[in-house]
Amino acid sequence: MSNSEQTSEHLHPHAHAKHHHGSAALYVRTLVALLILTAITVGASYIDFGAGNVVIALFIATIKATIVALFFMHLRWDKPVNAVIACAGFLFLGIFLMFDFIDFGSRDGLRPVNWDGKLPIETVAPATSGAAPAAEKK
Amino acid sequence: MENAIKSQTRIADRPRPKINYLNATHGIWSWMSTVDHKRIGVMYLVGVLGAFFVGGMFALLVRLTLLTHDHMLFGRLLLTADAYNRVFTLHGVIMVFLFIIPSVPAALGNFVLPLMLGAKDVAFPRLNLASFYLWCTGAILAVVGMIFGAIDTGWTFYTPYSTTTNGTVTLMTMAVFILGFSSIFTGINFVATVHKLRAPGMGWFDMPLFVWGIYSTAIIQVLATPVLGITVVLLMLERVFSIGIFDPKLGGDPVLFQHFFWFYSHPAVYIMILPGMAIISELIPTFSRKTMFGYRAVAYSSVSLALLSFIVWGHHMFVAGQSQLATVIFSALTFLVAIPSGVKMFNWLGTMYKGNISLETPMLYAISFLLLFAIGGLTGIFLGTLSVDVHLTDTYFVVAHFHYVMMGGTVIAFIGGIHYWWPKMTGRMYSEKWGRIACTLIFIGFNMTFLTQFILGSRGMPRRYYNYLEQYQPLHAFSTVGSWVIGLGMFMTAAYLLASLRKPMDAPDNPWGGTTLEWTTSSPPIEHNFEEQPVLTKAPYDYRPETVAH
Amino acid sequence: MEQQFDTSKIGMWLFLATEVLLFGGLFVGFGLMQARYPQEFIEAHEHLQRPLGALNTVVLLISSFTMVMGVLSAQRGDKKKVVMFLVLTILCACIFLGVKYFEYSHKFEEGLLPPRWYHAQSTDTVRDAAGNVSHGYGTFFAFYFMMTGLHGIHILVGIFLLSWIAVRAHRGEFSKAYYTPVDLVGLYWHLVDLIWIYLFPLFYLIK
Amino acid sequence: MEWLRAWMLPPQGSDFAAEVDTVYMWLFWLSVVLFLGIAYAAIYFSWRYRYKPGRVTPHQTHNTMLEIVWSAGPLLLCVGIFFWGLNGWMKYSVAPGESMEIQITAKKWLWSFEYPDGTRTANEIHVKLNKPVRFVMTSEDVLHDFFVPDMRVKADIVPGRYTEVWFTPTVLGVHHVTCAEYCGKGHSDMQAKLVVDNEADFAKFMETGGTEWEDYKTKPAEWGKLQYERKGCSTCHSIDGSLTKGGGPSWKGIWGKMETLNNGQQVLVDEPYVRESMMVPAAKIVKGYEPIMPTFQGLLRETEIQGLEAFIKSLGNDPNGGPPAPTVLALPPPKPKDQAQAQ
Repeated sequence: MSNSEQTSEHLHPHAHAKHHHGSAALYVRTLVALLILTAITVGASYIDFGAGNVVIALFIATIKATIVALFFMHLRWDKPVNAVIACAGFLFLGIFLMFDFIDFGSRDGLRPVNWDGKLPIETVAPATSGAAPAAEKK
Repeated sequence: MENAIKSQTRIADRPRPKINYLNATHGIWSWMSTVDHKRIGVMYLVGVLGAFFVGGMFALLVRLTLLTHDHMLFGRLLLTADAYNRVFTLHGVIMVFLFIIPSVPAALGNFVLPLMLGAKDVAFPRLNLASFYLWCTGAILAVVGMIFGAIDTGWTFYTPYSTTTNGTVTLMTMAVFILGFSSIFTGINFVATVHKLRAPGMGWFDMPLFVWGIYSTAIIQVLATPVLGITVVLLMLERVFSIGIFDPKLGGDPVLFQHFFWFYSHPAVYIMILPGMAIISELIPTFSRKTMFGYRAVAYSSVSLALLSFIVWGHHMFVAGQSQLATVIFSALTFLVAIPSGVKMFNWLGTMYKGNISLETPMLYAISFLLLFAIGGLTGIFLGTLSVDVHLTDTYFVVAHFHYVMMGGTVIAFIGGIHYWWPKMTGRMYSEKWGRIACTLIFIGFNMTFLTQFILGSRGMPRRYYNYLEQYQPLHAFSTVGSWVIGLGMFMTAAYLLASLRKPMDAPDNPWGGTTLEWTTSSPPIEHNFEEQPVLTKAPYDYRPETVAH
Repeated sequence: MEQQFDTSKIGMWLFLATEVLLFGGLFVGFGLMQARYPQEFIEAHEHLQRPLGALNTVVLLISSFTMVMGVLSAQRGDKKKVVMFLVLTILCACIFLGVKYFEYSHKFEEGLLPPRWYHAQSTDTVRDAAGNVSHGYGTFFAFYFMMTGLHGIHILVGIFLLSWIAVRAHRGEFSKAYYTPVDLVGLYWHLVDLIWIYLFPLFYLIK
Repeated sequence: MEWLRAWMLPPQGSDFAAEVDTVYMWLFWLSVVLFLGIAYAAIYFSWRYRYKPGRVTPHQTHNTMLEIVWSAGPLLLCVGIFFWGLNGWMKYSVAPGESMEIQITAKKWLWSFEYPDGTRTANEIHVKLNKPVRFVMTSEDVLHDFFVPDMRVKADIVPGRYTEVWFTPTVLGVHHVTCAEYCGKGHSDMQAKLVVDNEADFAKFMETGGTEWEDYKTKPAEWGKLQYERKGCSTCHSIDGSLTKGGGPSWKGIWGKMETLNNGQQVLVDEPYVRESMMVPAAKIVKGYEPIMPTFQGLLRETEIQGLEAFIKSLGNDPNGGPPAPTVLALPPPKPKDQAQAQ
C-alpha cells in the first residue's frame, strides 16, 4: 500500500495533474448553492417550527458545511484518508456532545438551585465570600 | 548470568562509521537548530528526565511529610498544610504534563519511530523541533509559575476551587495549554509519518508493534488534546473575566468542567499507557527470541484501546454529581477496556511460552511491567464496579491504582525502553549487573510504596490529605520507606547510565538480536539513519533460523 | 513532490481536525448552557442583528470562493490571478472583521456582556423576586464573545497567512508543480468559513 | 477470612457495608487468582524457557481460537461484575420514602447539618439506629465530598446544586465523617462525627436543639437573630422600621411600646405579649394590621422563643440593632454534647 503511495510518482509521471478537478464554473455553481442555502436558512428563521427550528438550522448548516468540504476543500477528489480524518474530528466531537447531553438530559434539574427563578443566590447562601462579583448586587 | 549478551542472532558487525548523528555537527547551536529526529528525541529525553527528577523529588517530599503523623522530622516541621498542597499539586502537574505524556512518544518515539519505519526522518521535521520548543516554553512557564507562588489546586484544576484560590493558576494553565499543543504537533507528525514514510515493502501489518502503539497514541493526541486546550482557556477566562461557565455563583456548572477535563484527561491516560505497552511488545519477542504471538490482535488492541478511551471518561465522576443514567452507561463502557488490555497481557505471555528467554535488564523491566500492570489493571475492575467505587473513589486506593498503571506500567516500560535502545542512542553498553540490581530495587520499592496504599484507601483514607488519622500511621511509614528504595534504584540507574557515557563506544549494531529495522543501522545511527533505503523483506519478530540467516 | 504534497495535506487535515475539536469544546458548552437556560438564550439572541450576521455569512462564503479560485489559479500556474484572488480574499476578511467591530461595539454599548458585567436588563423576563435577571443572559453573551472571538482570531491569523502567501506568489515562488502552501492555507481558510457556517445559525437564527 | 476483610476495610456501619464488602472481597480473591496466574506464567516461562544457545523457538504467529477465548472470557466476567456492582449501586441511589432528611451545607472547612425541625449542628450529626436517613447536600463555596467510610457512602457536594446520599445505620456509636474532595488548606481537617443513637438518646438530643445553641447561650440576641432569619419572621417583619411585603409590624423599637389593638384596648409589648403573639397570633391584633400571622406553636423551641425575644428587645433599645440589651435568661442549660459522649 505504502509502496504504491511512494512510487506513485514514478508510475504516473503526470500525477500532479490529478489535482485539477475543479473548474471556475463548478466553483461558481458551488457558491451560488451556498448563497441560496443561506437565504433559505435566514428565511426559515422567521417562521416558527417549534422544536424543529434547531433541527432545520443545523441540518441546512450541515449541508452547507458538506458542500464546502467536498468542493472547496477538494475532499470529493482527495485521498480518502483526508476525508477519514475530517470525519473523525466530527465523530469524536459527536461523542463528546452525546455523552454530555446524556448527563445533562437525565439530571433532575439543570438550573442552579440557588437561582431557581425566584431567589437570588445571596438569599440562600449568604455572605460566602467578599469576592462575590458585582453582577449579583445589581 | 554474567554472560549478559547472548548473541546467537546478532548480525555481524560492520566497522562503526566515524560520523554519526552525534558528532556530525558540533556546538550547541547545531543541536538547538537541528531538525534531526534523533537529536530532537535525545533533547526531549534529557528534558523529560529533568522533569522526572523534579517531579520525583516532590514525590519523595510528599512521602516524607506523611512519614509521621505530626509531619515532624528531627524536631522540625517538614511542610505546612499549604506547602503540602502545593507540593503534591506540582508533583502531579509535572509528572503528568511535563514527564509522562511526552516521555515515551516524544523522547523514545521520536528517536525510534522513523528508524523502525526505515525513514530518513519524521514527516515534518521542523514541526518536530517546534514541538520541542513548545515543550520548553511550557516547562519554563511552569517553573516561573512555581517560583511566583505555585498552585494548590491538584493537577485536576477542579472548579470552583481553581477559579477562586490564590496562586499562579493562570500561568500554570497557560503552561498546560502550550504543552498540549506540543503534544498535538508530535501526534500530527507521527500519524503523517506512519501513513506516508513506511519503507518500501512495509505494509500496515509489517510495522513493529511499537509503531502501532505510538500511532494509536498519536490519534488520541490529535483528537483529545484540543479539548484540553479549550478547557484550560475557559478556566483562564473564568479566572480573569468571570465568564460564568464553571462558576456556580455566576450560573455556571462545576461538573461541566469535569466533563471537559476528563474528555481529555481520560484519553490522556492512554496517551501515557499505550506507548508503555508498545515498548513491552518490542521487549518480549526480542528477549524471548520468538515471534510475537497474536501480532494482529495486539495491534488491533492498541487501536481499540485508543478509541475506547474516548467513551469512558465519566468513570472519574461516579460520585461527582453526574446523572445516574450517565454513571451507569460509563460504568458499563469502562469494563470494555478490560478486554483489549487482557488480550495484550495474554499475548505477551503467549509469546514467552516456549521462547528462549534471557533476562537482561530490559527484559527484567518487561516482566516487572507484566506483574505491576496486572495489579494496576485488576484493581481498575474494583473501581469500575459501581457499588465498590462509591467507597473507594477519592481515596488512596485510586492513588495506588493509577500509580500502578502510570508508574508501574508506563515508567517501568519507559526505563526498560531506555535500556533497550540505550546502545542504539549512545553507542555504548551500560553495566548489566548494576542494571539488574537497580531494576530489582525499583520493583521492590514500588510495591512497598503502593501496595500499602491500596490498604490505606480501602480502609477509608481520602487522597490529598495532609493530616491523617493516627491509625494509618504504620502503613504510611512503610509506604514512605518504600519510596526511598525507589529513589535509591532511580539514582543508581542514573549513575550507571551516565557512567557508561564516559566509556568509548562499544555497542554492537544489534546487541539484543532485535528484528526491527532500527537494529540494521549502525549504533549510533548515521545522520540520515540508513546508508541506503532499507527494503522490508520479512515481517518483524521473525526468528525462524532461515529468515534470521537472511 | 507528489509524496510531499500528500504528506503535507494529511498533516493539514490532522490540524484541521484538532481545530474542529477546539471549537467543538465551545459548541458543547454552548449546547449544554442552552439546555440549562432555554428561555434566556432565546431572548438574548434577539439582541443580535440578524442582517449583519447574514451579511457576514455571505462575505465569508464569497471569500471561500475567491480562495478556491486562487488555489485553482495556482494549480494552473497563473501567478497574476493567484495574487488577485488572494487579495480579494483578504479584502473579504477585512470586511468581515469590520462588520464584527460594529457588532461588538453595539454589544458593549448595550451592556450585552458576560454575566459579571451584563447590564442590559430592560426586556429580560427571567428574573427572581427581587428583579435580578438570570445569569443565563450573560452566559449567552459569554459564549457569543468567546466563540466569535476565537473565530475572529482565526480570521486574523488567516489574513496574516494569506498576505504571506500572496507575497510569495507575487515573488513567483509557486508553480504548477509546487503550490502546496496555497493549497494548505486554502484548506485553513475554508475551515474558518465552515465554522462560521455553524456559528451563524446557532447564535443569530435559532429560536 | 473475616480477619482479612477487617484488616482491609473499615467496620461495617450500615447495611450497604455488608453488600459492598462482599463484592470487594470477591473481586479481591478474583484478582489474587488472576494475578497469581499471570505471575506464575511470567516467572515459570522465564525459568522453564531460559536462554540456551542454539535453541530454536517455534514460529507461533497466532491462534484465533485462543484470542476469542481470552477476549470472550474476560468480557463475560466483566458483564457479570458490572451487573453485580450495578445492583448494589441502585439501592444506594434511591432513598426510601420514610427516610429522615438532614440538610448538609458544607463550606471551607465546616460541616453544618440541619434537621427537619430546624435543629442545627456543626461537625456533629446524630441519627437514629436502624432508621434510614437521607442527606441533601449543597456547598457554599467549592466542591466537598461527604464520605462516611463505615457506611460505605460517598457523594460530592456541589455548589449551586443539591446532591443526595442515604444509608441505614446499623451500629450504635460514633462513626467518622470526612471530606473526600480536595477543598484547600483545611481539607484534611474537615471532619465530623456521626453519632448513631437509640430512640431515647436521639429524642434527648433533639429536645435540646442540637449543638448550635451551646454556642449561642451567652449571646441570646444573636441566637434570636438567627431564628428571625431561619424561621421566616423576616418575610413579614422588618427590623429597620420599613413595611415588608408580608405586611407585619416592624420590630424596630417595638419592645416596651404601648400599642392600640383593633378592639380599642391598649397593650404593652413585653415578654408575655410577644410570646402570646407567636403562639396565638390572632388573640390581640394591633390596629391597622390584618390577622394573617400563622401560629408558631410547636415550631419554636423555648430556647428559640427566648432568643427571639432577646433579639426584639435589642432592637427596641438601639434603632441600628446594635449590641443586645443585657438579658438574663433562666433556661435549663441543654447539654447535647455530654449526651453524645454518653454513647
